Formats: sequence, C-alpha cells, structure tokens
Amino acid sequence: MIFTAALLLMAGMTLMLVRLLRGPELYDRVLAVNSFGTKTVLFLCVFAFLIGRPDAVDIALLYALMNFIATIAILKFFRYRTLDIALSKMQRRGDHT
Amino acid sequence: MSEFLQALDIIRPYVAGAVLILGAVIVFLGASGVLRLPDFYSRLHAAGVTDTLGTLLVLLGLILFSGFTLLSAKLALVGMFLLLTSPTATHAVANAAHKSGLKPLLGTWRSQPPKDEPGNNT
Amino acid sequence: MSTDFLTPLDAFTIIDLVFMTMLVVVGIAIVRLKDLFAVVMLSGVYSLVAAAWFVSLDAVDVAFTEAAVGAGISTVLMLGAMLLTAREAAPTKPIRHWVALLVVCATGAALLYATVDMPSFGDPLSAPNAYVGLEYLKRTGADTGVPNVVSAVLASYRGYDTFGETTVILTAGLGVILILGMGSPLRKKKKPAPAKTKTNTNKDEIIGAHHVVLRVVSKMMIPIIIIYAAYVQFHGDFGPGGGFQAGLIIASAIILYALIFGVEAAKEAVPPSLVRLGAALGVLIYGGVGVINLLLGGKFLEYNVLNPTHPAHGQELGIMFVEIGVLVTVASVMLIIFYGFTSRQPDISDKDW
Amino acid sequence: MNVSNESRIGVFMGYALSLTTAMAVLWLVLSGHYDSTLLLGLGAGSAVFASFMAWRLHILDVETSPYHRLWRFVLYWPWLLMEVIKTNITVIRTILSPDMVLTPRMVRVKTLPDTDMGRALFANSITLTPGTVSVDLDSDEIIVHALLKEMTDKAGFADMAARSARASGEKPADKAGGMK
Repeated sequence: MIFTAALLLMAGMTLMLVRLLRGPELYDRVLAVNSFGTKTVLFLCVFAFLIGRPDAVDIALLYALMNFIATIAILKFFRYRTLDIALSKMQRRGDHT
Repeated sequence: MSEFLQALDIIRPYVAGAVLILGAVIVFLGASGVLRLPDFYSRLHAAGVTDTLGTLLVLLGLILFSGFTLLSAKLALVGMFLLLTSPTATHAVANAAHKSGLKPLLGTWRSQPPKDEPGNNT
Repeated sequence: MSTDFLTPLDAFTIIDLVFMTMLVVVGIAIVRLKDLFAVVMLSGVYSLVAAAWFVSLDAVDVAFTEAAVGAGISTVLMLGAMLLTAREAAPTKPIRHWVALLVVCATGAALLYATVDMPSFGDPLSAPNAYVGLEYLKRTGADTGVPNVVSAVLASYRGYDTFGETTVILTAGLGVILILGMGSPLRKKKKPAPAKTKTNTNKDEIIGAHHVVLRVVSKMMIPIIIIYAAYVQFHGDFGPGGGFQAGLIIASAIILYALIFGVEAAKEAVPPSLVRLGAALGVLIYGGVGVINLLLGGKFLEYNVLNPTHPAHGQELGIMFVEIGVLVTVASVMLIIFYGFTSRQPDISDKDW
Repeated sequence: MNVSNESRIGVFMGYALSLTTAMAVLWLVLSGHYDSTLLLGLGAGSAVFASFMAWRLHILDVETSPYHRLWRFVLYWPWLLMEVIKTNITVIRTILSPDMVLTPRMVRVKTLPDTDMGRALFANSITLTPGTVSVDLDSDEIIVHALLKEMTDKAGFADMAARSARASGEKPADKAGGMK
C-alpha cells in the first residue's frame, strides 16, 4: 500500500516535470518546481516508511522549511531585477501591536 | 472497551493505508490538473489541491501508520510547515506574475468537448 | 552492473530507474535550454530528484547535504550570479559544439568502459563493503561512541580530510572576496538611495504593505529554521547532519532575512566583518582542537586525549567541537558569497572596488 | 504607540520568553533524545540562540513569536480545515469533469483584518482553500483570483476575514498599529 502511494507520488512528480519542461510561461515553471518540491517532501515521508529509515523525514522537514526561500528569491528577481532591496519595511522595536 | 481498542488497532493499518492512498490519488489528480488547466492562474488552484488536501491526507495516513510516536510528531511538523510555507510560495509566484503583467484568462472557458487529452490546450 | 538487470525488477529498482530517468531528462533539458532562468529552475528540480534518489539508495547523509544545498541556497546564489550576467546563454560557435561533443563522447565511453570493472551494486566483496569500510562499521561504536558511522568517519577517522575540506571552503570564500569584494557597508551607506532607484519600480512598490504575507511568514520561519539548524548540528552523531548541513541552513535563514528586509539590514545585523572573521574562525576552531590535542600529549586531531579516563567521550567531545568549527566556516562562507553577489549589482558604480 | 519604556521592555521580554519556550519545545520534538543532559543543555542553548538571533535581526515581536496566541489559532484551524476540504472537493470535481467549464474571476476583497498578522493569515487562508488564490495584498484590499465564479462570494470572504482577525488575536476594539 505504501509502495502504491509512493508510485502515485512519483507519477505526480513526473507530471510536474512535464509542466516544467513545457512552460510556457516562466511562472508556470516556477509553479511546477514549487509543486515538485511539495511532492518530493511527501515522497520522502512515504519513502521513510518504505525503507524503514525515519531519517528521511528529517530531509522532508528541511525541504518543507526551506523550499519557499528559493521562491521568494525568484519573486524578487522577477519584479525588481535585484536581490538586495527590502521587500518590507523593518519594524523597529516599539512598533508592537 | 479494551476489545474495542484492540479492534481499532487491527483495522488501523487498513484505515491508514486507505487514507494514504486517497491522499496520493489526490496529489496525482492535482498534478494532472496542473497539466490540464488552461492558464497559469488556474493551474495555481490545481497545485493548491496537492498542497492542501493531498498533503494532509498523505501525512495523516503515515501518522496513522506509525501511531503515537515521535515520528508522528515530526510528520505533523512537516505538515504544519508545508501548510505555512506553500501558500506563501504560491502567493509569491502569483504576485510576481500579476505584477509583471501576466493577464489571467477571464470570463468562461470550456475545454474542447471532443478531445480531452491532458495538456494539449496550452 | 549487468547482474542487476538479470534479477527480477523489484520495487526499489523501479523507483531508482524512474529517478535516474528523471535526472537524465532534466540534465538534457538543462543542456538544451537557452533561457538561464529556466535552467535555474531545472537545477532546483535536479537537486530535489537527486535527494530523493539518494534516499532510495540508502545514502541518507548525502541526500541531506543535497537537500541543504538545494532547498534554498543554491537557487538564491545562482540567481545572484545571474544578476551579474545576461539572462540567456550566449550562442556558441558550431565548431566548438563538435569539439565538445567529441570530448564528451570520449569521456562517456571511458566511463562506460570503467563500469565494467565496477562491482555490482551491493556486492559484499566490493572494496567499500569489505576491508576498511567493515572495520569502520565494526569499531565506530567502541572507538567514538557515535552511532552514526558517517559522522564518525567524517570527523574522526578522516578528520584530516575534513579539515582540508573546511580549508577548501574558506579558500572558496576568499576567492569570492577577491573577485567580487564584500560590499563594505561604510561605503555603501553614503549613497544608499542611488543604489536602489535604478530598478524600474516606484518607491511605494518596493516598501509597502505588498509583501505582508512574505514578511509575516518569513519572520515566523527564521527562528524555526535556526533551531532546526541547531538540531541538525548537534544530532549529526545520531542521524544525518552535521556542521556542513547546519552551516548551510543557518546561512539560508539569514539569506531569507536579507531577501525580505534587504541586504543592508542583514549586513547591519550580521556585518560582513563578522562574517569574514567567522570564515577564518571556523578553521581556527577546527585546527585549535587539533593543537589542543597536541598540547595534551596526543597526535593532531586525536580526540582521545580530551578525556583520558574515557577515550570515547573524548572522541565525542572532539567531534562536537570540530563540527562547530565546520558550521562557523560554512555559514560564514555562504554569507560571504551571498553578500559578494548581491552587493555587486551592475547598477552600482564599479569604481568603489 | 505610547507605551512606557518599562512596559515595552516587559512586552519585549515576554516575546523573548515565549519564543525561547516554543523553540525549546520544537527542539524536544525534533530531538527525541531525552536521556542525555548534554543534548538537553545544547537544546536550551540553541533555543536561547534562536531568540538571540531574532533579537539581533530586529524581528523579535509578535509576528515572529505568536506562540502565546496559539490557542486562538487552534480554534480557527478546524473551521479552516472544513473549508479546505469543501473547496478541494469542488476543485477536484472541476478538474475531473470531462468537459471542464471554468469561470475565472479576479475580484477585490475590501474587508480586511486590521493587523498585518491577521492579513497574512487571511491571505494565506484564501490561498489554502483551492479555487481562490490571493494574488496581491494591498493596504486596503486583497486581489483574489478565483477559479469559479461561485467562489467569489463576498459574505464568505468577510466571514473568513473576521475569523482570521480573531485567530490572530485581534480584539474588535483593538486598533492595531501595524503598517497602514
């Protein structure tokens, strides 16, 4: 059963790969990478059970935590052509709500 | 009472497997939606299916498998972080597309009735 | 190699084959695409597939490193590098295509020829599974008290190698400093405004309520990422992880901060001078542990002497400190590279360097 | 905001404390080694370090450390879960239907929570329910892309906004000082 789930997730990854290669917009590619990442996280979780190594869940956790950093960088790259500007004003201490 | 709990324990793997498979199927459906839908903005919604219900069910199934363990707690953390970060990432992509002037498809859109090859409509 | 295909396709072979196919497809696509941006996206996917595949090969430590690099930092750094160059790959002259093809074909043929001599996957008689590898597996527990053999080999048995690798990372950071500079904060502060106006956006778009979602979520995630890095750092003894990965993760947290609040703010909180210091300090910590061992009468990086009554504890302690040194260097060098790339925008006049 | 210096420090310490506690709990969940004093000590140190970094990065405030309000979110979550399941079923049905009919819309939602926390939660809740994606968050509106026109129901958005405002700890009278 777990194996079937893993295969289904891999099929989903393959579909994402098709979308990634096909585009047509760059945003479609970003979306595909993003979704591919989510599926990889799920696959790693499932796979941890399949091979009986809970360590794989740590890797999934890492991706779940950090995959969106790349997306934010891509957003900045697209919109501002630079990585070093601020997206948001710093709220100094004392601005607490 | 304990018999009931025992019965629960016996059916638990089956329930877990069913939930897991359902989740994986939903992930797959979401992925096929990303291929099938006509434009970038509508594909976001299909990806959202994977990100939300698919994620929840797959992780729930795995949690049911492992029972009340530390691994379950970690899986729950994976779910929490995914539910926190994936809509953020989706928002970021949508925002970038919108700001750069990518026009969404509006009005009414129908897939061509005679043919539904997934993904031939881009 | 050949015997693999004679056995019936079991479950894991299918998974391995699918992943390898994906890697090949992505690789070919990377070569064929001209749009560098799409190439960056594809290399992100390449890393994801590679991580999943390494897990399926039971190489969890390698997968973890791949994930730590691929999840955030490599994409960010590649985008940073792209900002310094054109968005599309320059077309190469056809004649060079042929030469390249020839070289690739020759190398490929040589590699294929070499595979014939390789032991088949999981062969108990192959070199890694026989002599020294077995010895490591047998003795690690008693020698070092560290359950994860990979960590023990990395930081203790092969401590010299890792020391060398840490130095290599420092050297890489130095190279980036030499080529791109560090974007000294004092000089940039004098004219922060012109550096920002050249982007074709008006001010209220840059700073405003537009990115509330990103800000709120990122602020929540930054401490969580840091604590996760600490977990990875200190549990390298038990599972995958260690200084390399933790350093990458901490650097990612600060890069995330820099992406949201601007590199200037990040430089204020984690100044380049500190980062420069850290890069060298990490190597110093690593070497310092070795020197302390020397002073205590042992050999260089022989951690046993750290706890004479209980050598295995000494090993554990030594590995911990050494890993901290690796963490400091790796995190610092990643930030050096990030600062170097981002502060070297084309629209900033170059005469400052 | 007119807060006296002392109470500001008090509030600040509160955030530091709640963040450190939350990080320590997270460490315990991740670690799973409760017998080693060394690891427990390192965990405590790491939690303090995470808080220190938050302070160092000037982000030690309610958005970084909302953990003392977690229970409000716990109350919000089941409702959101039901919405997520409902909208998921709709979207999956749409994707699966052989002759797919989409009525995509871009709508502006004007009712927003007051604080940035609440807005972020609202925008993410919109994105989490498939069929609607928050495309842009402005100071007075959210632009939402909806897959089907049934999903652009004003009252539904207003309800969700009110709930996410409550979940992010907003009291009706509390006029928050977030960015306007």
